[in-house]
Amino acid sequence: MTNSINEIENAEVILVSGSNTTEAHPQVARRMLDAVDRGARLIVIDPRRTRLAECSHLHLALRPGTDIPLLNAMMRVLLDEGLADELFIEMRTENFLALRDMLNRLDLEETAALTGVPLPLISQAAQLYGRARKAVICYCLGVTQHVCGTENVQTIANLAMLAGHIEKEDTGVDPLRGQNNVQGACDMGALPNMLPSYQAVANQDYRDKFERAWGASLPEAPGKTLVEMTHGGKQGPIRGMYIMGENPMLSDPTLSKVEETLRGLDFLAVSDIFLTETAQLAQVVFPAACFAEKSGSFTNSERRVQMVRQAVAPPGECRTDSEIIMELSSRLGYAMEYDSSAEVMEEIALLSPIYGGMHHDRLDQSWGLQWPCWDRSHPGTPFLHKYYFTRGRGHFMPASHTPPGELPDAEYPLLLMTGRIYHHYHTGTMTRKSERLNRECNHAVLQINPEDAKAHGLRQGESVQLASRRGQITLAASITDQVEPGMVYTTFHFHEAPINRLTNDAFDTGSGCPEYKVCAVRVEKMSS
Amino acid sequence: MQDVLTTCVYCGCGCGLYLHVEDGQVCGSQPSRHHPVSRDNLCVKGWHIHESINHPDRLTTPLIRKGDALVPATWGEALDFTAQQLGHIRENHGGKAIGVLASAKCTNEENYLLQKFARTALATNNVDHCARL
Amino acid sequence: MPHASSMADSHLLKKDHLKGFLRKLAKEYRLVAPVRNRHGDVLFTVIDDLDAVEIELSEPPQNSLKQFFLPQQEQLSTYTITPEGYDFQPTKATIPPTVYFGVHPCDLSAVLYMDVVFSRQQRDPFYLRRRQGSVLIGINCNNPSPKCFCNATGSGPFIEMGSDLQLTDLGDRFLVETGRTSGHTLTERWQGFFSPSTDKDRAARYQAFLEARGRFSRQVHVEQAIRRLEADTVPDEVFAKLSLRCQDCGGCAYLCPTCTCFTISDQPLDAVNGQRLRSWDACTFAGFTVMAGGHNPVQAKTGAIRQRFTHKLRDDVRLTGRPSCVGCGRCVGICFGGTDIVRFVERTCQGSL
Amino acid sequence: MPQTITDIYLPRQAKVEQIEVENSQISTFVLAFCDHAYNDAFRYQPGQFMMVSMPHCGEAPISISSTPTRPGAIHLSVRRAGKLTAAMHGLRVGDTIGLRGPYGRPFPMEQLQKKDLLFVAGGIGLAPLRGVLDTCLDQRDQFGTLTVLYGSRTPSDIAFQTDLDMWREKGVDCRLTVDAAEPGWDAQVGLVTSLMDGLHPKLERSTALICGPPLMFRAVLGRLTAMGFRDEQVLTTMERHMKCGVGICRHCHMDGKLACVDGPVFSLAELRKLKIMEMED
Repeated sequence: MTNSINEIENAEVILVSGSNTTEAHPQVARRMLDAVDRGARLIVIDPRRTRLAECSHLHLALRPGTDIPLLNAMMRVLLDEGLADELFIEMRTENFLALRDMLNRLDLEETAALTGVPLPLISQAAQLYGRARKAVICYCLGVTQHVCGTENVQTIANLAMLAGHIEKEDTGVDPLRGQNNVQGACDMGALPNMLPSYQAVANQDYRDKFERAWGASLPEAPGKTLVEMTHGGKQGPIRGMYIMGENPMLSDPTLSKVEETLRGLDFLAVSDIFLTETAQLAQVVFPAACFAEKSGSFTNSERRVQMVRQAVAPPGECRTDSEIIMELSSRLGYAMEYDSSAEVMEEIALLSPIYGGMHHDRLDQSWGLQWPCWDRSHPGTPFLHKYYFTRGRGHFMPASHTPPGELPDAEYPLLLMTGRIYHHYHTGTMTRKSERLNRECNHAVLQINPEDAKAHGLRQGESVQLASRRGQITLAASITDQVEPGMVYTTFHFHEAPINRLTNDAFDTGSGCPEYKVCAVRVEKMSS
Repeated sequence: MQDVLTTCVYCGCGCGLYLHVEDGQVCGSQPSRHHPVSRDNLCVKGWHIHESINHPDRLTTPLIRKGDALVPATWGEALDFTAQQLGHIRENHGGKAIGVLASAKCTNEENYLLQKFARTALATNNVDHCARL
Repeated sequence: MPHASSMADSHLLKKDHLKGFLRKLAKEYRLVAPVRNRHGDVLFTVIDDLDAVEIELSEPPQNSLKQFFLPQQEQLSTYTITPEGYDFQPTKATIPPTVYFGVHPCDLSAVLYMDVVFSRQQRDPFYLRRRQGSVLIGINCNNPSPKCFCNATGSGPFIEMGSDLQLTDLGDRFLVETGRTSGHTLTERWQGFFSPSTDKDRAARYQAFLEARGRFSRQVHVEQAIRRLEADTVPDEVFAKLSLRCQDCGGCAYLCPTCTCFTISDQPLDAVNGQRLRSWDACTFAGFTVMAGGHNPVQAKTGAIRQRFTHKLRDDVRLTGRPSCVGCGRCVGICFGGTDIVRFVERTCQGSL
Repeated sequence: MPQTITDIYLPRQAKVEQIEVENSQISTFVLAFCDHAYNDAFRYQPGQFMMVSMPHCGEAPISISSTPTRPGAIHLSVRRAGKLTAAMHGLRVGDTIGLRGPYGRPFPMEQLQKKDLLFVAGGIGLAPLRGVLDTCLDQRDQFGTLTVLYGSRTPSDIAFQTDLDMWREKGVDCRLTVDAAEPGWDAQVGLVTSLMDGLHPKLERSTALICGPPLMFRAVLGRLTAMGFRDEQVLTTMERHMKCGVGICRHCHMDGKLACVDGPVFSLAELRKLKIMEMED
């Protein structure tokens, strides 16, 4: 996020795209609704009529995968209405002409038709956004989990820069991060092409710096992404894996391929707190301490690095992942000796400029610090891009419509979208163990429009079979007009109904992000 | 009886919450009033975060596969075996044949150590996590 | 409301001697008081070392005494499954006698309400065991917070009953009124700490009360909402609009000092052992009323929201003569969608004042 | 000093003495407390319920389907609905379960004396009425005529067949209907209300006792009212989710009333005052 979560409540216009915020980021939704109560306008771009959409002023129910045309149409309206922020474009951006030319060539009617959203609604949204003094765009995986995810994100940036809605307090572009420390894991260089703090592996200078600090020579070539590793197949290039606290056997697309790959490995070790679907395939399973049993830090969606404090001792023989890694590393000939997580953080501060001023004593005495925090005296950065973009001038990257990797056809006539629900988190490894959360929600449901349900003769709650070209699962029908005819929606939390057996492993070449938001399926009534 | 402030693990919001500890067990949670994100409330997952910490299904010993079953082992056995297997692959196929998945649920420090471990001890840049899922 | 004290007896305690008095109490009781921790939050905390903590009486603590009398999760029994039977053993947990110091009038009122709930139909052994060993030392509220509205629920800012000792801050000293017998016992046992109060002190207390009453920043028309609920003239639309915004967090019920709904569930420890737990529940959860097999007699969120406000402002008035909302303001501003009781009262009274 | 307070939440062990399979979904469990003295002294009234514990499943309220006039055993007739009831269906004679109770307001048996009683039930709804009926039969001279109208889905779903046969033998007017006939079924087909066509109760001395699923419940109420029954003459027993059973936990809330202590038996007159699902149009 370029802003802090609390800034959202001061915005005049909030544009939410591809985010089921009330369920996936309740605290962010709280700020949005507070803002609405103070008079802000809320625009929701989502194919589904989510709870937030019901609370919004404008709901643009676009066809899945048509984000780019929709945003392009909005930008064209901004141009036509003279709402482009010319001063900002002049002073702070580059490549505007390419964008303008592309927009001017657009046939607005045609573009709107492509998205399924009436043009007047698009125009109204564009004008609300364009005329606001303070406007934020929040987006989430509904934008990125497409084959054109990177272009979707760039187009959002185009829109924000065109309107000049960036670089100010209460104004900006805010990607909401799905998991509690996905931001931190990226910051720490748990990426195949980046060393900590986004210092490219391919860059000799950065490698030199880390080689000196770590006293080891580092591989030059960027590594493989998660999907490349987990979808290599039985004879894939990966022979052994070490998996810490992740469950690709439920979270990754086309699970049959993941299972084939993991079973085909020479060796798999997994460290986790429960025996996950992935751990069940391992040769060695390490019992890890959970968050309440160790100390360290997490980085939230607004880049706030905050302390995780140990409350209790780990059960049984559990050890922290740090201890396990250090033991393994020493056995493999590279000794690691840290007495505490604070000592690890000191090394992070040494090597990662954006974490330069982050030390446990500072984090412990505050509500955390938002990066970049360059040194011990730096107060942290509540909003990014003040006075300059990280890369210099903001670069407009015009993009045009890229259809999803797989669309409904005669054989698989429905479009499946996947996402999260409120009561469960990710693969349910923890939340499914909670008595209360299970009481509130203990099985996967398939949201289906009453029209489609009628066509298939389905009753509320009835078990249905859902099939794609890659697999099939059984789950309960939830008949609701939250989804449009022709679309169905479900979640990936439930091992009893692993939806990622069905999802497509087409992915965005820019980010490696799988296209979870669109694939073709069919629904079959169970013969009872 | 003690309340320990920590950070919630259930989404990217990062609420500050207190874990209520009694007799060495976490048996409740509550939001921090002044924390800038939680601001005196949690979502239903945060309010019930204690229920999964004490769950009887927690793994408590290392396991090693013997045939079809995973059987309890000592730490020494599990660590030695893992180091030997990964070392073997590193020697015979090079680091590029090893993949490492870090975790969006683990701490910064753990992720830092894991990618350092991958890049030094295992000599591979094949390190990623489910950032996009 | 309070004028001359109806409490039997009153004394003075110099602020300088408060710590000394508490140190004496802590020798015989577990001591719980609102403490501002190093993060800046104020929580009722079990105090092990009086010298290591900062007792905070001006900001209402974020948790209430509910956590101590009805814990978020407590063991009711353990069970074992053997070939011979399926046997329950009573829980072994013991509760030390405890002094709760610095309890605000809203929270004292809440304890009085809980006393009714847990002994009216049946005597609840777990609540009463905790309650019987407790000594309550209250503090009247000189500075209601901006969220407070206890003046509208008849539970503050000053209170005349419910505590064993009731303190009023008079600047450099507390006026200490003794309520129940145990209060007298305390002031007599450690009479060295106390000096006689004068009419001047009691006048100062009255003055403090008048000033506190003038400090409420909002007028919440609870009485009016109660009348409308009783007359069944609250439009369905009010409940419908509020329920659209409820995000199912349960926070309002969990933070509420008088929301005592609970659930009971079994937690297996292994194949043949387990424990039966009682834990907080919220009537706004769909699962609160859902029956085995999936049927839910409260079919829409609207019904659950109606139940919440109707229970607090109508049913409990019928039962105890006053609402079980004590105006502590804990649920105000914490709702993910703005569905708190103050909004309910405001919407209910719209156009009728 | 703190006084000792009875642990009202602690279940007592009871043994399964006999299991009567009523149909594929319903069985009647005959239970006795393991503590013989307690079992001998145990008393309850028709319409009350017990909180049943099953290993690792928690507790659920189950209405007592036997009559207190035959002490020594408690009958619980249970339909397979959730986790706990499914576990009960796995019980064998000699197994132990946990019981506490009896709880709830029973049927007002004294008010029913000298009355003609009309029992209307669907499916498992006959269970709580079974106890009332057997009480009436054991004190036959104190009650007027007894009529049972019982609806089932199909003929093979008809539960309590042994009881129905026995009641008929003792002169109870038992009339059955099914939603869908099967070969060999030559009796009534249709909703339980269709059995009411031929009835001509003496209104001034009649009381109706009904129990069944919400849809049936509403249809029967409408019919009874049309026949001239006053709301005070209609009694029913309500089903709700419950946790404590003793009026504290509030899971069974019914617009200000609690099913566990204010019910589960209510008169229609009482229910009419409540905003509850069963009373909605």
